Amino acid sequence: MARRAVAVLACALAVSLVWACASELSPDSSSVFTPAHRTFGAAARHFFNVHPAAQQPIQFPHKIHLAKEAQCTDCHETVERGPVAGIPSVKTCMICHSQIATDRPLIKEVTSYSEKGIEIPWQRVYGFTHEAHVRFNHAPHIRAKVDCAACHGNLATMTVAERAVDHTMGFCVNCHRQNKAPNDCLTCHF
Amino acid sequence: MSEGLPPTMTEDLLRPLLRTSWRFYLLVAFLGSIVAMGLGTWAYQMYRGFGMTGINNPVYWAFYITNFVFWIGISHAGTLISAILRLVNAGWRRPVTRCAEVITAFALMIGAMFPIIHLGRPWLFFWLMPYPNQRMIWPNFRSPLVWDFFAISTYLSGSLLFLFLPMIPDFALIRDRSTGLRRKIYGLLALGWRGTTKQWHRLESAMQIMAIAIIPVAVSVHTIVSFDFSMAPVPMWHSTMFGPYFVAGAIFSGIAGLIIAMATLRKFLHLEAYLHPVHFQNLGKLLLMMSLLWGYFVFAERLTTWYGNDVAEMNVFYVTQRGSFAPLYWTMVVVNFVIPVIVLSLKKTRTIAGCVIASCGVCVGMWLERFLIVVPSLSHKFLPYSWGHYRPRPVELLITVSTFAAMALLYVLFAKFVPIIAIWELKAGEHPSPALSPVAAHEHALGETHA
Amino acid sequence: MTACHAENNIPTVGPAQAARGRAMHWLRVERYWEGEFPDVRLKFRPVMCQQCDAAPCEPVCPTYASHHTAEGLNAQVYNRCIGTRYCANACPYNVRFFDFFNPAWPKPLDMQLNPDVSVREVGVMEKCTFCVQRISAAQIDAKAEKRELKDGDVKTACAQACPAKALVFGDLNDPESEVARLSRSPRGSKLLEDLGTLPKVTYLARQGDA
Amino acid sequence: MERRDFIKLTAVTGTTAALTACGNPEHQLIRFVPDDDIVPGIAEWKPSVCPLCRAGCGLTVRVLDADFETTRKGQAGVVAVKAAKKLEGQPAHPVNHGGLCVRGQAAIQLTYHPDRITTPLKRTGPRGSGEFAPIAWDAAIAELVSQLDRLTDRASLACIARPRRSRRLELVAEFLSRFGAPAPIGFETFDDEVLRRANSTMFGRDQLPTFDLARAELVVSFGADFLGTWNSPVSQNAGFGEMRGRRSRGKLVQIESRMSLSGGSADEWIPVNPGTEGVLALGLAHVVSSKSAKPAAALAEYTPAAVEKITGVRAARIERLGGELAERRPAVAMIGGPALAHTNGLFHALAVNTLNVALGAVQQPGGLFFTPELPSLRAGSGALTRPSAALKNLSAQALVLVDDVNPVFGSPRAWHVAEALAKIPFIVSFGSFIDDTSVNADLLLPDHSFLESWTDSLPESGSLELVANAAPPVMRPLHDTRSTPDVLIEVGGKLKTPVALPWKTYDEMLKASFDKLGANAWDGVEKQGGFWSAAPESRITLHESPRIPNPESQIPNFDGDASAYPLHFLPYASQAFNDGSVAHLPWLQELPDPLTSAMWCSWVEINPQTAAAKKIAEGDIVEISSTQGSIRLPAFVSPGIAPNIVAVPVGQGHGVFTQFASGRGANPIAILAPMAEAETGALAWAATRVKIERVGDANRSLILFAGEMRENPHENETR
Repeated sequence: MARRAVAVLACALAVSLVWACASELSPDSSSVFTPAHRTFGAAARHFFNVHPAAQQPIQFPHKIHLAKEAQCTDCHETVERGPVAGIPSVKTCMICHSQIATDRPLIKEVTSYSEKGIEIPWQRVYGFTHEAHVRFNHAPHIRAKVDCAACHGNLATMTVAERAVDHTMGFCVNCHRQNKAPNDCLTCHF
Repeated sequence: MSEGLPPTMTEDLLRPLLRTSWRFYLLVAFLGSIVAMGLGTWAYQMYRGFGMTGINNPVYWAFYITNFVFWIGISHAGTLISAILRLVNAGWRRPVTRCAEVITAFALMIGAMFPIIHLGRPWLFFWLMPYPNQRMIWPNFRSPLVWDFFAISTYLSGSLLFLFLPMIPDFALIRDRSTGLRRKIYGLLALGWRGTTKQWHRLESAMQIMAIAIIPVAVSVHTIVSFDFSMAPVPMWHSTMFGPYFVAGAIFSGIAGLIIAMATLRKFLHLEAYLHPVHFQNLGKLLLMMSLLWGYFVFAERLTTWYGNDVAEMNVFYVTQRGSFAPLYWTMVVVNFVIPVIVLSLKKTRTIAGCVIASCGVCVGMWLERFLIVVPSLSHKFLPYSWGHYRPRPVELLITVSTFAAMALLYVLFAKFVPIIAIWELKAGEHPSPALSPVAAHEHALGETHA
Repeated sequence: MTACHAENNIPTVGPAQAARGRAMHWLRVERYWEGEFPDVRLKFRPVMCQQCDAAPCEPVCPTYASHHTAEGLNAQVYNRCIGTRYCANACPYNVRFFDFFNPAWPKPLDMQLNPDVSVREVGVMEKCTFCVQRISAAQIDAKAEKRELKDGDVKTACAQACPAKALVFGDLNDPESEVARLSRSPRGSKLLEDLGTLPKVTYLARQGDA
Repeated sequence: MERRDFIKLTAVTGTTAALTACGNPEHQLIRFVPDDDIVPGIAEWKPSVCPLCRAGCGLTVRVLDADFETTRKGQAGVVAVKAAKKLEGQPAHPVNHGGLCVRGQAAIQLTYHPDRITTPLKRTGPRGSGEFAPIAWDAAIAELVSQLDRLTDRASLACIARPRRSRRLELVAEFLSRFGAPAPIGFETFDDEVLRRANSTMFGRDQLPTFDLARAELVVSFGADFLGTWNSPVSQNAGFGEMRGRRSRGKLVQIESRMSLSGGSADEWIPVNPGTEGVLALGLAHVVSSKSAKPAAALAEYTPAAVEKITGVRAARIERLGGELAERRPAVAMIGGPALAHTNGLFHALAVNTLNVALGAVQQPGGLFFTPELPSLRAGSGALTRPSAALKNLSAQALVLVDDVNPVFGSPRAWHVAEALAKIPFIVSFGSFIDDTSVNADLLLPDHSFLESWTDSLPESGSLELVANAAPPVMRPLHDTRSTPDVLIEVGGKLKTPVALPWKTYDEMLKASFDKLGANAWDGVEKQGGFWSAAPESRITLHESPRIPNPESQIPNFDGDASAYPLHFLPYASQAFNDGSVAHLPWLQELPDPLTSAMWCSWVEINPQTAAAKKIAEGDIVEISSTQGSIRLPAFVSPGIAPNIVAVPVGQGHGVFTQFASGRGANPIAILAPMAEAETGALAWAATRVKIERVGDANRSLILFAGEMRENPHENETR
């Protein structure tokens, strides 16, 4: 009698398995878990708002550059014109560092990257996932005289950029409220 | 009540709790595997994408919503019926009430799963709940789906309470009869019930209040479920009679479910001595009445539609009446109306078997009814260019099947751990007048002798 | 219609899914025959989201994913959508589409994707947005140039592509705009007007048919 | 595949994966330093030219940064490139005035197609097996050079190309002539050679006409789907739009036996017996002239009664329509498509021209014009070898160059092009895709896409101004491809006895020829993708009005006798694919056909009566047999087609043509009989008779967007 129990159980499972295999693969199911997340894990972490701290290949010293009167916009060139500030290309680094401080070990690394014709694999510190469906445009914020530090923290005190401000929707919404900026969903989500 | 109770009553009713046969394990294993399969299927559907279902444009709701409405409907068996019976103090209710209330609790739990299963992004279902958040975004209180959320959660908590209250004395009884861990657990559940007169009064009044309170809730729940449809400008959905129509349908299917459950229990737990043919006959009469009521509603709906002759509605009307949905439609009419009315109105067919047959028919029929409300309308909306069709896919079928297994499983487990018939109520019923204190005293004494 | 696909990152679902009735076309051209051979006549009717003022899709959405903006647009907020698909049922025009799977663009087709428009993922609803990305871009530019948005600044992808200029897009709130003028035309009619959805799209009948 | 499995695994193991798997897709691959300075997120607009059809619409292309997965020095990585994002019509362009048709919109997928040939290929397996191995460009070119050198008879080199009026084709022609080979074979399924001949005989213009629809009051179209695919659709749509927008709304009368898109938009649709359009035209001319001061004696025989007998159009209707033509001016007539594809096509064309003359529509506002020609740019590409003859004795050739054409798909099986190719020692293809023709090639030298290379074309119609299109590349080549003209120049230089072309590169040639046009011409090329100006309009002189034959003599011949093959067979250019050359673009595959709403498939249109007689319901599988063979297709029952005709859209039915088009539907061209237009020898693709048989139940091979639509649901019910 117990055998029957086992048999029944097996059948039930077999049915489900067979069917699961038989059911055709959808032609368009993509090879990433979602457009935003490569894996279920990534999705889960995003769901619980866990951001792994970025490990930068080179300890880029923001504070030194800023101390030397460099402006954010010198390297993040397009911030005033376009939606993205842009992680600077190694080309940008070489504009100065082909002459300046060429003997320092870190700069040597940079040079070697540019010689190899490979970008420095900077890790993104800020930014939204696809699934957030956020369309953020830097330029209007710069025009509205929003200080870079307001959203990115005071880089003058950091070497590599850290996630000083958590870019949650609440953060954006509050600022928009205070400054009477449009607060409709469509302002950012489309 | 005419029938006397056997002296071995308490033992009979506690037997399933104390003794366990291999059959029990076999049954649980079987049902459990099906439920597991259902859950697995759901996980698969979530992982592969909602496209694994047969849902398409424009038929965006189908099997899952049908099941949702169906199970919520079934849930109207218990609480509502037992509440009414309690209020009118129908003596014959005593053995029936608990197995009825249990149905409510479980059917609701299962039914409430479906709105989540049918979500495109189920992991975000909690956005239906109003919870404070930094974004200051709340659910849209204008949406019937949000009303659903509140209605169902209220009804669920209400009926759980309503189920639990009358179990307390029985828990106490088991506590007093058992030892060890079991004694501890039931002790906890019994909430320190000592059976004092005060406690009996409290219990009775609490149940009176609940019984009165739960009825409007029950009615509102299915009305709101019907609003999911009638609030949308969809041909044959946008109707004022959907509220009562759905409530009637719910009670209808509920009673059917109850009859089936009782018959099964009677058979497998050998409760012939407690669930007498008269119970089935009475419920059978109720079922007959509801069947007639349902028939009346369908007639009214169909006639008004046909008479009104609105272009869009007529397309749906005909596609169910003579078109591709006609077979389902006429099956529904037969099993929901023709068979029950014939079987239940004749005294000699209104037997236990007769009632069960009719009830099975009604369960099928009511499921079809919901399906025929959801799909034909969606597939024949206003612009013929975008008409569609629908065929279920394996995931939907498997999940649907597994919910029936889930219902059975939960019921089996419940019957295993709680006396499915309220022992103290039966005893109370023994007395010519259900006056409280003597019963209480008696009950109390009984409690003590075994303590 | 292809212009719309190109502008709005609308995925192609492939034959298998298309056969299941899951093809996505935010803009479709409905075709109705009139009469029998030889005296047949065709009627074409482009149908996209009508951006109703009393949109049935809006109240039914439990999460405000479908909501009305101050400008009167009928917004679909993808990230807020949990996929009840209630809006699609409520919509009498059947212009809302559901992502049944994650879209896939075999490389390098993905390079064509418009960065100004979200790529929707599985389980959300999508529909014609009146090319809101173009609208907001134009607004930002106008603001940068310290001027008001003027008629003709914004063209939806469909209106821009249509060779016969059969589609006109503009701001109805501006009584001077061409759309406003045309929408007042006696030839104008709304689709399923009697449902009281107050659609913003006006259909002009053929000259003489009006 | 492995990656997908891995992902499945991680997904199943759930949260454990959360700790292990690296989440951020954009850091999976190394980044290369981009070649050009990218300004992320800021769009540029660059001019280009739509390559898809003769119309030659001007484009502006939206260019933005995008990530491209590539390998450098054997290392896989991503690099940011400037990528075309969207094609829009060039607002200033005299042909399309900012509009762009659905095919033009989809053209961008030619560049990003996943199945593009990314590097030169050499055949490894047997012919047609599709087994190729990558090969370096130098080796590939060396191979081609040696093959050319090996040719004993230099005339045995043939080149099949699209008959496009362009400097590019001119360069090819130049190469061939200097090599000593015959002029390129201009192959296109729907070439309107017949109409060109008619125009050159009557008006001395060897080109397609341009219609001033915007100002026309009454337009009569004989089978020309001028809003869908024929001639210059976008410009004609623009004109039509204006004509309809006017307060005095112009009228369109469409005369055809299967309702086309244009027929759908017509005010009056007149079905006519196939191959009798010319007779009807002369009948109308008769009515018109009879209303005029001095009726034309030549037309005396074309009385409405006589015409009714032949065309099947009621005499009263002819009277009425003729009357309208006489009164409502400006009125113009056009002819195209199936009307010309009969054995007596030239007669029809001449007849319609005669009608236009009778209407006084030639070079009048609201009438018929010709786009001013640029002789300086047009030498050579006129002198093409006619395909019909040339392709039939192709097997004589020793080496064939195929320049992005697909004659195996586009010509009747009866021409035996495939067999001919099989016999040819060496075949070189320059196309970007492996299709039914290039799969037979020994060497594949992939061209750039039109967005990656210089491109030019000379619209022969669609504009009242003088137009010459040319545009620089919009973006860098994605793959290891080379511009075909440049390859030819290089090959020419490397030959044992060099073929020295006067230019070093293709763009140099373009510059040279555009500089001839005027000082500012070249700026035009760089700014707006071409040069156009209101040229001094050359007066059209009526060369000779053709001899009017008597109506009875003008009955066309059809292949297959009426008893065995009762139905006329009409393959038509489909809205999505035109002649099938763009069937591999997913957007177009999923485009619902405007009349049937069909996607990803092909079908056969049948009149309800005919269908009922054969017990055929929508979706049923129907076998269509001609004397040349048979194809099987799902039926689409449509009231818009005459009972004695079945129509099948051209475009599907490719054997090999990327993952999207291979083995989908059936190709109607294949079963055409090798009928030719008597005078010009052009393929008479509407002169085949067929029979149909129901061979199977609906099997979901007919995919409709409006799948469940019913025209009048429950018509037998109340209401």
